[in-house]
Amino acid sequence: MNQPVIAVENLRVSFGGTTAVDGVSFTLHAGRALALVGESGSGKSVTARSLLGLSGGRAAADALEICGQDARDLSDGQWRQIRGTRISMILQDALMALDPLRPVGREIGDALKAHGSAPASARRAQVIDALAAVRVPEPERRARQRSTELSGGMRQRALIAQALIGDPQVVIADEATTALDSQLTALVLSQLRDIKEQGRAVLMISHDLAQVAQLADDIAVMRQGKIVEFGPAIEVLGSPQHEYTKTLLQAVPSGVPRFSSLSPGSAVPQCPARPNTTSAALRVNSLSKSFGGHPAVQDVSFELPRGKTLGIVGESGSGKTTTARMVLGIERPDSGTVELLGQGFVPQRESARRELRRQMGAIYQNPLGSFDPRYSVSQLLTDALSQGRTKRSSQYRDEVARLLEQVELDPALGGRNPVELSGGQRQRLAIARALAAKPAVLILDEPVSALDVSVQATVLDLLDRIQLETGTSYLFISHDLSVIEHMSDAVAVMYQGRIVEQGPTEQIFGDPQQDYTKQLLSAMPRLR
Amino acid sequence: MSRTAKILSLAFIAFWLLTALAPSLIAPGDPLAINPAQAFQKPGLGHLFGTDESGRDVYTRVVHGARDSLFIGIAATALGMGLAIVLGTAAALSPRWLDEAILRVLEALYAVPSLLMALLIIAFTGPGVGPAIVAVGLSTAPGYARLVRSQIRTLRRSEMLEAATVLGRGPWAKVRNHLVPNALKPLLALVTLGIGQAVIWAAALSFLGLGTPPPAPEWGAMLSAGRTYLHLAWWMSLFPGLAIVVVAAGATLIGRALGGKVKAL
Amino acid sequence: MAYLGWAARKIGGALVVLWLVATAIFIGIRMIPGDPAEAIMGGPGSQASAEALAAARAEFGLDRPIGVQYLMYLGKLAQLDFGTSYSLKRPVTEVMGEVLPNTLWLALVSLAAAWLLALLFAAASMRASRLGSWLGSMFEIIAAAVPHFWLGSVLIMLFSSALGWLPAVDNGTAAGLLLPVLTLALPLAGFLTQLMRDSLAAAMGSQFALAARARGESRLMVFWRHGLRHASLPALNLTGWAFASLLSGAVVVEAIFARPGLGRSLLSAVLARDIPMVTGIALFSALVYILVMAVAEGIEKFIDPAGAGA
Amino acid sequence: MQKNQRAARVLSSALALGLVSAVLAGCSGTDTPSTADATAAPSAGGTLVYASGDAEPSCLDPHVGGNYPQALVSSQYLEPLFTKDAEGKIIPWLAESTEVSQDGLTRTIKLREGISFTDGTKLTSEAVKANIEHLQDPKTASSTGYLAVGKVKKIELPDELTAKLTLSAPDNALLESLSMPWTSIESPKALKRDQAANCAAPVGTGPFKVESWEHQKQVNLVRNEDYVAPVPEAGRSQQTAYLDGITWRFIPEAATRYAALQSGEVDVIDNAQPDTISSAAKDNALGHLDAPRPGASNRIELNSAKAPFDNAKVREAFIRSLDVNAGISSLYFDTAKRSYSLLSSVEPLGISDEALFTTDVAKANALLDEAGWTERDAAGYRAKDGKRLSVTFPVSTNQSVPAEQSLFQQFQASAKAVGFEVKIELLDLSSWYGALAKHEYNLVSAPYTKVGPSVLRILYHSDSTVPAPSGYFANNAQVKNDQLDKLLTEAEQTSDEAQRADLYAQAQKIVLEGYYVLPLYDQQNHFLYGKKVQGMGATTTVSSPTYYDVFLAK
Repeated sequence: MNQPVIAVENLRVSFGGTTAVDGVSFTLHAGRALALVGESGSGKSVTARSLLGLSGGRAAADALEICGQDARDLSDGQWRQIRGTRISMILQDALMALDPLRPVGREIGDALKAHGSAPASARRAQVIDALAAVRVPEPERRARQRSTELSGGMRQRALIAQALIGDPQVVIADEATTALDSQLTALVLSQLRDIKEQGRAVLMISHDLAQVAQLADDIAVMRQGKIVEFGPAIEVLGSPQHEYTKTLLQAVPSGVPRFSSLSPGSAVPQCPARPNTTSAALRVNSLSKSFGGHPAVQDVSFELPRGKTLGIVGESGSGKTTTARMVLGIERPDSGTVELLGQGFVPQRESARRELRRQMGAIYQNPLGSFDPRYSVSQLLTDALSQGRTKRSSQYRDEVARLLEQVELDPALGGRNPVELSGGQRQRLAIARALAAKPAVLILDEPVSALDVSVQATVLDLLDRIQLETGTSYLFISHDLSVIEHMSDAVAVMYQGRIVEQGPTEQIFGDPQQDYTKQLLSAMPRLR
Repeated sequence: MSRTAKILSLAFIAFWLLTALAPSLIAPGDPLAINPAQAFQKPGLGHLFGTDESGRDVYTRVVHGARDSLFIGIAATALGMGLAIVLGTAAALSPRWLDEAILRVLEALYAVPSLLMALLIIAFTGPGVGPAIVAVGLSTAPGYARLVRSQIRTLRRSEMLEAATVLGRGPWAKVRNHLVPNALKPLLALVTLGIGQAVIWAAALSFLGLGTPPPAPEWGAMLSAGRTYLHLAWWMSLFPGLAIVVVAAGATLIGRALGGKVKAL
Repeated sequence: MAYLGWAARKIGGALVVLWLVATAIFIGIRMIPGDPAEAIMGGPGSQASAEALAAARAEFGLDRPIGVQYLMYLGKLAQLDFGTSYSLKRPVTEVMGEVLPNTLWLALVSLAAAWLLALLFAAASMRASRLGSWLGSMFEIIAAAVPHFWLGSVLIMLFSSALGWLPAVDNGTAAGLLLPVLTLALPLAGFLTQLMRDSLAAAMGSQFALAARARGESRLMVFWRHGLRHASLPALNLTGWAFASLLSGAVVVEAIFARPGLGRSLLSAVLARDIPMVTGIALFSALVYILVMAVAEGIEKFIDPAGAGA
Repeated sequence: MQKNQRAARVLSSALALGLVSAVLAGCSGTDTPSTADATAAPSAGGTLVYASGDAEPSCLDPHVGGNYPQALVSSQYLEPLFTKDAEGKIIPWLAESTEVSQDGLTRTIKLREGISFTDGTKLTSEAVKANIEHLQDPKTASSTGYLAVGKVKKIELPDELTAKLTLSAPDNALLESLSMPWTSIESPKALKRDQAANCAAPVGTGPFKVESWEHQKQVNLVRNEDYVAPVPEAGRSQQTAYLDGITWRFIPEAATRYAALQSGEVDVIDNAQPDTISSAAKDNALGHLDAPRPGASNRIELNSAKAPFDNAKVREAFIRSLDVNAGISSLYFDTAKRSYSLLSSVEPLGISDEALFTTDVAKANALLDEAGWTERDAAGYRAKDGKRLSVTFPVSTNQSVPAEQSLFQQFQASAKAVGFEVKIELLDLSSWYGALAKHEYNLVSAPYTKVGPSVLRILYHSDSTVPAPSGYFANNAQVKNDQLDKLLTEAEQTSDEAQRADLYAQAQKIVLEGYYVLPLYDQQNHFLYGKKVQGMGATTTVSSPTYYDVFLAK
């Protein structure tokens, strides 16, 4: 085999006294893609940044070769020679990774500026070529715009163009697909595949094995700063050796039947006795809403049977969230009605439906914003249990403990402020709060989108268990097809404010009728 | 706010409160007692901070001056904040046209710089403590009011209140449990920042001879008297100046510890 | 087109603000106890002659109903007729024409100096050790807490009297400007540093800064291209406030350093109860404030058209 | 209405030039009091920078209004008809000679020949008429000059150089009045311009002329190349001024002014503060000119028209309760000499009586007991019938220097010891006049500068208790005494010098012994100047320095 473009042996990075990367070794060859997989804090990003000399901590290695050059004792000036030209990086969020105050063309051109004295006109031409190469339409115009003025897809392309303009041999994609909807994920993955096919090496960082499976030739699974499993993708995915790898694989929801556990040790009752009722918990009749003349939601109707889950899936901007907000009675629809348990809920007066509100709870993508920042965990729950009458917990101590137990949170967390909790714990707290009033319906708007796959698995298992125990109906909104597939009894596909197709999950995923649904499904990364 | 910061802040506030309310505990002398024979004494054992042109003890005067200086600062800030809460809340909750109208009024208040506003008011009323308080209060009000307004508007649209609606809370419960306490918290931080600045502006007015009249030991008035003798008796202006700096800087530190940003001034 | 609409809104808003200030002053004059004609002529101490009072009554229509008086007053202002300063015996607009450039120049130079100092401090604190950055933040807090009037006296004492390095009073040279500018700029720089440091730190620790470093840019380049822009936004946002505080400070600084200007004119006009002068200065400073705000907003819009960084 | 509105003043030193004030305007020959090396030969050239602590005048023509800052600057470009010699005797200046008729009602003034204004107009008797009419014209709004020529009823011009003034009553102070800068002679042609133009650049006969006025900053004066000294000096290398010009700056802050002098940015400062005078004395590089103003001394007047000072015992008790000397010596660093007179020490006709003003707290308490102020209230103040012994003391911040305000605060503290509550109110000039006009005062300090003892009539004649239409009255003590009125009127009309002195002495005795007034010190007028400045010392009759003889050492 030819010379590797990256060879790392026994890389160690520490911050202060804590070791973030502890003896990592791997090699990467031209034209190949290596995936570093692990959950947040496993040291994968630090490892990747060490390859650019930007770990931010103290890095040491027995060997650190980049394109044949020993990079262990490079000065900052020497590192700058390497960055952008031999090795470059695509960061997670294009909105954050491109300076919102500068035109993207300038951002892309900066890489050239840093490395040579090409005249401004030549640089501009090169920038436009680079944008065109990643298939940005109207590259001249886009180059003059700022990242905030671009659409999501355009922004991602600009970000990739920025990484490629220096013609590097190695491209690091650091969580480049995380939190993107399926269309954008597909776009980025295909771009990365192009990069690989151009003969460059790709180092992909992700917490999601399903996405990695689309691209990686080799996979390194990281945990607590160490590589626990390393090998060709087929082997790692097909016959994982390490327990942790197995856990990660199990956590991927796509193709896993309903109520099958995604996480080890979680106890979803095996063969549940589910109520087979036809009565609707929630009935939505032709909701419409437009903002400033632009229709956001048009004529949306669906029914959520008691004890069941209806999944709503669609790209960002398809009207999912507006629909959810109208159902919750926060956004007033232009027309249409919502019935909750057979009673009119929208467009009733707020005072009229206040009693009924106890029957409907809501979970958001980022629960922190929905907590009063002054309240501790137990105060939040007490407030919910007492219907807002008190936040002093003495009288409700037992019920608070019961709720915490129900969502598998340590009762010792009761005195903490939600800011101190992890993302998964916060989401459990939000669920506990919503459950306090024993609602019939939960509206879940992207409840797991901000979570690592492994944490997502535990939260999804929790939701399953609660539904089985309490018979609560879920309106489950997500852009993630695999989560929807795993969680829903029935699915509604939204596109441009309309429901283009709805039906039982097996039917939608097995035999889609509409072109849009088919297109959506084709972009879905699958493991199984 | 960390524990140490809390303790230090409380100690700082307690110290100045004690100084303002019971100055005689710290400086038992009479701040107005003159002794021409002892004029212009250098700081030393007999007179910690030296003496002024009439032989009054500068230390005693600085300590006793805390009451006037802090009172003006606090009263002006209270006035500004009170006005700001009324105007800011009204603007935030009003229909657009009224909101616009209130914003213009705030801008008009803002457009006349604070010291100019003070002088303007004094041009109509004549000098004195009252006009100084009104002037400083009025000129700080628009800054606070804008913060109150944006704070309430942000909170009104916040997920927190949405969540409360979804949980079935009534309007009164939302206002009482969430809106008011959360809107007030950053104000508290800002108030501490503001008191420091108000003390400085009030001192500036006294310095120009338009605030507290002598011989009352107000810091700005002491500085004003001291600057005449800067060449001869630096201590006459150093110590009241330091007192202002310490109070203003301390207030800023506490304000920052409470999460206040200078931004909103 | 967007800019035209923006400009039209700005001008409309500015007129409303000026009208409000003018109205407040009108009410203020009427609230002074006693004869408003006497108030206009400078209060009881002016000892204006009966003829002068009669002339003032006629000029301001004081014998007419209050509504008419108000309209006459606004009408005059609309024609930029601020009347004659009774204490200087010269038209207010003429006096303003003389003193305004001085104050504006002083304020603008001080603003620039404060910005420069703040940027330097903020940038230095990026690289400073823990102790260094603690010292830096103490310095900025203390700088912001120092009263202008004290600082000015101390600077004169130190650099003119004791050391003899710098002139105490304006002599037309750059050196003569140094002490007053320092007096105004240091406290403001303290404020601005506090503002800039946070956003500079946020920008320098951001994803786009990392991306820039990953492209091969040096720290300094990242600071220039990204840090600076982001750091200046909140400070730019506060330009109106900063400028207003500079005008306030000018009242004191102009008195201490014997510089002709708006602040000194106002102080003497107030002491002389020179109402036409006071009215003129208030309206002029409001106008200046509005203009400065508009320019700052324009720059902000240029740096950040989408309002992304604010 | 003019009393002398000085914006700020200072204290005086016992140093160097105590005597200089007697030197006459421009008419020197007298040696200039000197800094260490005053022997350098005069050399021409250079611009002197003068820094004034006074408020900038709104008009450079001292006919308009007429206050001390105007006198200071206008003495450089305007000259009066008369001045004083070293003995304090009135001598002609622009006038060549003068005589008065037997009945004292006709005053003939003959002018010197060959003097021209800087606009080329010749000095003729027409100018005297034009100037006096200018002063008397209500549109000019003259206050000081207006009073000075108040008795001139008619002016006839028998020839080109002679003016005959007809008076409404004999006025032996007329020549003194015409020696003051406020009655200086300006070009009649220039006076015909509108007031704004005349205010911006008055045209006179002085050694300098106004070149330009940068408002709020400085007045630029340049040498009058065609200057003709009315009384030529022997031994001068040139008859014009030595200086190319004077930059007349306004620097209100005392500390800044002194710093600028120390660093050499300015050459002369006025309103020098006591502490800086005292430290300048130790600094060989700086010279000091102490020029007390003529007219009234600086004193506190007790309003006898209002309780509690309508009772002479209470007035005496107040005065006896104060330790004035200790305060003056510490606050003024011995630059101001205690006065026990109604008149300035430069007025030869002033009398002093130290015994009336010695501190005697026991006597003060006894007097108050006698006057019935026997109760003491909770705050320790005396009271009568439940009313506190409280007096109001409005102080004009424009007219009182910091040291004086401190002195008043000390009075406040020592008066408290015998049971007086003194309420000091610091007011801007306008409010201060307002308070006086409304009789809202028990104590007041109102300096008055005028040449000669006739100032006594202005200050203590009962006519002066009657307010002018503007509300102003000069008799702040509200002295109403028929005998005194008679003495003052007679003193002004007699042509016998000895009788005049005797009448004024009797009048002063009545005021002093009535405890209407607490004299403090002369009206302080101190100047500090840098080492380069040579030949300082000559002043006008109102003690404002002139710079005809001054030159800058190379």
